[in-house]
Amino acid sequence: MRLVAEKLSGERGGETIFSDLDFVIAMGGALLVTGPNGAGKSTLLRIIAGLLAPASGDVRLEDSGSFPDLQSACHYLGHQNAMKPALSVRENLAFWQAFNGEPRKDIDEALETVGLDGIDHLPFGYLSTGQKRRIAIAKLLVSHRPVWLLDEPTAGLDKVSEGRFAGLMQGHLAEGGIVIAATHLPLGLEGAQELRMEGRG
Amino acid sequence: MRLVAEKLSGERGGETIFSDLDFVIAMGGALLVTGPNGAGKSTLLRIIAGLLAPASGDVRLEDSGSFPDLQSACHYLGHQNAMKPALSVRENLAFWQAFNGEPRKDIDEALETVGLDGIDHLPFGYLSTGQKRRIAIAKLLVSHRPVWLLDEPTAGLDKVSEGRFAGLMQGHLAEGGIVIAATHLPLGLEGAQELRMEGRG
Amino acid sequence: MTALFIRDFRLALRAGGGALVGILFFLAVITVVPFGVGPDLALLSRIGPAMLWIGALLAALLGLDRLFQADRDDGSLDLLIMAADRHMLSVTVLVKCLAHWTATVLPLVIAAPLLGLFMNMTPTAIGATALTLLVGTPAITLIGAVGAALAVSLPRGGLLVSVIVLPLTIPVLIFGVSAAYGAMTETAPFLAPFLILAAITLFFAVIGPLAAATALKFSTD
Amino acid sequence: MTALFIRDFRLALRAGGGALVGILFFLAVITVVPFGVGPDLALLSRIGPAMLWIGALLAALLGLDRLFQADRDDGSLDLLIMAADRHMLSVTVLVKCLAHWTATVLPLVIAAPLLGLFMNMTPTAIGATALTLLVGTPAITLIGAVGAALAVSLPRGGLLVSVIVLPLTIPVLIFGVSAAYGAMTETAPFLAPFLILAAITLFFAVIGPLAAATALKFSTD
Amino acid sequence: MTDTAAQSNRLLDLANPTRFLSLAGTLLPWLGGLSALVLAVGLYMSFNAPDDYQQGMTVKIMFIHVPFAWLSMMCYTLMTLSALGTLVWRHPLADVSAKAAAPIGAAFTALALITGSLWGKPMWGTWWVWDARLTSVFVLFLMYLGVIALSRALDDPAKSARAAAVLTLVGFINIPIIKFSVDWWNTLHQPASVFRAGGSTIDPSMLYPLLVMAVGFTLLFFTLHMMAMRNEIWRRRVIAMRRMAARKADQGGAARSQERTA
Amino acid sequence: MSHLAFVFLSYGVSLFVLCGVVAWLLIDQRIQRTELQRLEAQGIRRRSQKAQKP
Ligand code: HEM
Ligand SMILES: Nc1ncnc2c1ncn2[C@@H]1O[C@H](COP(=O)(O)OP(=O)(O)OP(=O)(O)O)[C@@H](O)[C@H]1O
Ligand SMILES: Nc1ncnc2c1ncn2[C@@H]1O[C@H](COP(=O)(O)OP(=O)(O)OP(=O)(O)O)[C@@H](O)[C@H]1O
Ligand SMILES: [Mg+2]
Ligand SMILES: [Mg+2]
Repeated sequence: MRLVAEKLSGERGGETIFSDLDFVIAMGGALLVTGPNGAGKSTLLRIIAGLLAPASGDVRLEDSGSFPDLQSACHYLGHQNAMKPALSVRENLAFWQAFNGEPRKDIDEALETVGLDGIDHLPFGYLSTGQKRRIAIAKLLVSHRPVWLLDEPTAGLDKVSEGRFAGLMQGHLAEGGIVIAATHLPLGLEGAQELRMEGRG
Repeated sequence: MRLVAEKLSGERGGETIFSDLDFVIAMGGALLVTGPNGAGKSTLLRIIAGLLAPASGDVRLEDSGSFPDLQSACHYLGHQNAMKPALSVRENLAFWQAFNGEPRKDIDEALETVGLDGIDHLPFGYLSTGQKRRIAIAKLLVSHRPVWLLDEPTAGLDKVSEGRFAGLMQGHLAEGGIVIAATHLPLGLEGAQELRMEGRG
Repeated sequence: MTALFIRDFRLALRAGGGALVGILFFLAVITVVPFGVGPDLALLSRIGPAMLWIGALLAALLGLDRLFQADRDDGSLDLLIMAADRHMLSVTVLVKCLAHWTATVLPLVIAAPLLGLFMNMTPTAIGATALTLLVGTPAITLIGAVGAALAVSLPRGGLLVSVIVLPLTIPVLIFGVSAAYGAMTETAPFLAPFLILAAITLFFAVIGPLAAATALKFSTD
Repeated sequence: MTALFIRDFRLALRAGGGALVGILFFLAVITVVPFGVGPDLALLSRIGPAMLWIGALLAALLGLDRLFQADRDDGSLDLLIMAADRHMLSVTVLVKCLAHWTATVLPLVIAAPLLGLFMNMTPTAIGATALTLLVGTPAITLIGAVGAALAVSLPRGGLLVSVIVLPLTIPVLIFGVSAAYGAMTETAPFLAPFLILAAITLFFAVIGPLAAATALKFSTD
Repeated sequence: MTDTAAQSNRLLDLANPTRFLSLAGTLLPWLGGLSALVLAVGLYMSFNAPDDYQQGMTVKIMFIHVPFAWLSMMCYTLMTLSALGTLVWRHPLADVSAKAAAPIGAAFTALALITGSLWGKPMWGTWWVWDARLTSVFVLFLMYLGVIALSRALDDPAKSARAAAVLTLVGFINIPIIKFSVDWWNTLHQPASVFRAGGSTIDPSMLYPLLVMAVGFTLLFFTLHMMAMRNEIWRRRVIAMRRMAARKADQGGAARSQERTA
Repeated sequence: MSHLAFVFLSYGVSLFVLCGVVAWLLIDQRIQRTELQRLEAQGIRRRSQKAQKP
């Protein structure tokens, strides 16, 4: 499995934000996308996720195994957590597990992994910012996807959780997964490629 | 001017989150609230802002000058940016300036200070995460309040903006302001008191 | 305060097209009634004012549930509440109600005469109905604000807000319709119910914002 | 897919106060009507079906505009769209519509007979109205879904959307009401409008989700 | 909130519900017994009351209809007072009282509506008319259901209590409307004949059974209300203890995961 | 229907509804009580209980 981007350009509201990006990520590889605010990191991630059309060029997953295309092989963790405040943590996770299919860890296990076991019955809206983010991370664990697209995954996490999350990503890479993360903070991923976006200035 | 908290306790959904906090912040002083996720940092800030009632104890501003009480002397920067995506950046800022009164910098100046001059005509919803946060910071500059309550103010900011924001806070302190910030990241405030909340465990 | 009015008014116009949904709903109500009662023009003109009022009442409910919810979702509500010392919270509520009314209900009032023609109403009846709508509908928005404030922390307050609001709007409807009939017929008085209607609006202009402000103050968490 | 249905259904119930609220809402709407048109039972029974239909339209519209917006605001919509390979997007839309209909409109259909009694309608009329509501209201939800999807993708085009989409609900309303009348009176036919109503629903059950899915796909930014 | 206020509030919080529980424990059997007794006497008296010359034997419905109607209004008044207690004095029992009263009040209102309809069919020839009194009682019923729905919709008890209290207060406008609707609008319904300026116009042979029944039902209402309040207090304790149990489990979990990271 | 039927019907309905309310209250009471006992058996105490018996 390889993720290949060729001459990828992205635009927003008619303006080209970045152009002619090329990169290849092999199994077990990670790409850190860095750069100043407004450089187009989130835009790139959304293009890879298939949520935005590239202005030109293309991005694809080669040898994708049982997944027909790149989009279906991706977990996308955006700025929003994609959880309903009125439903309990368990209901939220159970929904995404059932909807996304390919179950991996069960919910209790996933909650334990992010260090939040015992709060599964609380409505999601009652959690603190960091706890919410950790539940969203648990969502990555309950169903399997080889490619993780993470947009500032550690925003709001405390130090302990940051470390724990680095471990999680490393585990995913060790299993042959791919991680692409846009971030301003060090993520603790050794040996990751870095793609520095320079912004328009 | 002094901000005094005495035996402050906070509760959430009937559960005590922290109790018997005492602190005093003099003019020009800063307090960093740190601690793991769910420790009650945001809860503390909301109690100081008068948005939640303390379970017991009290917090007040002494010698508050022209401001009748603590709440009216506070700028509160929460997780949300309190901006309307459909309105332009300028419209948003102009509204808050007119509504909050006590105008300080004008809008162009404030935008320049956060490094975002020239995008005032864009709808707020079109900005990137970090740009949004920086506009929310500009909101602190357009009207004057001596006490700034900041909840993870630098989440999503790039390195340059982080440094710029540290400078802003220092300027505010030098003018005799007070800053209370809940954060997981170093903010670059020297000489600030630190209040470490331990969480419930 | 004008700033708040302008902001809310702009938002209502720019995002969502709330005003038009209201008008269209109003239109739907008025179009369907003739199909219901049949082509009896005399009857239509008789129930005309009532239908216009019911349509306006129901249309005013659309979008009302988001009056404070939208502000809560993006954190503005916290800041509006915190400014209570500078702008009394109930005044803030009143201004928001006014903006909402101007953007979504006023168009209905303006469209009402046109629809009155469809219902075969006489010019006097049309004028009187429009006038009562103009005077009476603010009360509906103001009562609705209480419901919206009570349900602000519910992610989907829609139906519940209407449930809370509708029973309280009945007096408005009663006097609005009877004033309109008063202007149409010789037997019934116009001025008395009209003045009561105005009084109700004034009453809720005081009570509504106060109650809504109380509810909002308790809503923060 | 059942997971999505259950989630949306739960949300609608929990976040808006439960199934009781739907019925209460209908009760409140119907209570308002006699205050407008007066307590004349003969008249009430004549406009009964129209009022029940208008109540159902209002209930369906309240909250429908947030059908996708809520998912968009919290980021779920991105993930629903990304799962298109596993669950066809139009099926996802259909399921969401079904959940919305079941939670907010179905209680009304069930409560309609009770309300018919209050409006002094005959048993045939009550049965016919309930039947037309059952068959026709899904069409309203499905049409509304297209509007909701368009509103998500054109945040500033909301105005346009309501102009284009909402008028489509008027034919539904008209055929629904006239079918109900057909059952009540000898002169008007029942079967023809009823079949048209069913056809409209089926038509929109296919077209609606397809159109909405297309709009949603273009909505991401 | 000032320090002392918070403290006294807390003291009330601790003392009052507990005291209420023990009081209710001793009082309830007596109250229940008494209401049963008075109701039995009232029933006996009403069956021995003469038939009305106009209304025949259907007048017997009056002996339950009128107390139900009175109680439906009294219960809402009680809830309004409780709402004031919640909002102004923040008395911890006030919202328990309001929340417990709502379903009982709704039941009495429903009964007033049902018995009224059952009386209306033989007297007026129709189950239901949209006259002022009937409709305002129906609106009262809706208000009850609205309050119930609102207080169930929010899951934080303190928050829902305040929201329901605001709604209850605003809805109180309806009570004078019900009371005076017969005077303000001419309707089918009987004008006030028991409590009115210038003395009762009702014959004593009917009045006494009616009054006894009214007293009996009022006693019954307070019995039910006290039971419901007691249940509500228990329910809140259960919720608090459940949360505490969950927290214990949570702490256990957190400790475990900390061990693992260490 | 004779007048007697209306009288009986209204008394019957009232009896039924009131019995329903009483039954609901009693069942609720049973539920809450057993749950309280279960939790207390688990050794969980409320804050106020601790405060009373330090
Ligand atoms: C659903 C229908 C009805 C409703 C909702 C209703 C409601 C009420 C209410 C709220 C009261 C208390 C009024 C007060 O204390 O001021 C009342 C009293 C009374 N009702 Fe009804 N009623 C209904 C039908 C009837 C019918 C059909 C009759 C008899 C023909 C009747 C006879 C009375 C009488 C005699 C009183 C006592 C009036 C007094 O002494 O103050 N009601 N009803
Ligand atoms: N919906 C949109 N419509 C139009 N332009 C947009 C939209 N979203 C973002 N942009 C613009 O595209 C550019 C890139 O935005 P993007 O969100 O990709 O930046 P980013 O690198 O993720 O920044 P940050 O570090 O702040 O998250 C920005 O200049 C922004 O103003
Ligand atoms: N609305 C609410 N209702 C009930 N409980 C809540 C609510 N909001 C937060 N809590 C709980 O209160 C506790 C403290 O939350 P708070 O948001 O203050 O934490 P925090 O220190 O800001 O954490 P973070 O670093 O994640 O932002 C958490 O355990 C959380 O679950
Ligand atoms: Mg970004
Ligand atoms: Mg926080």
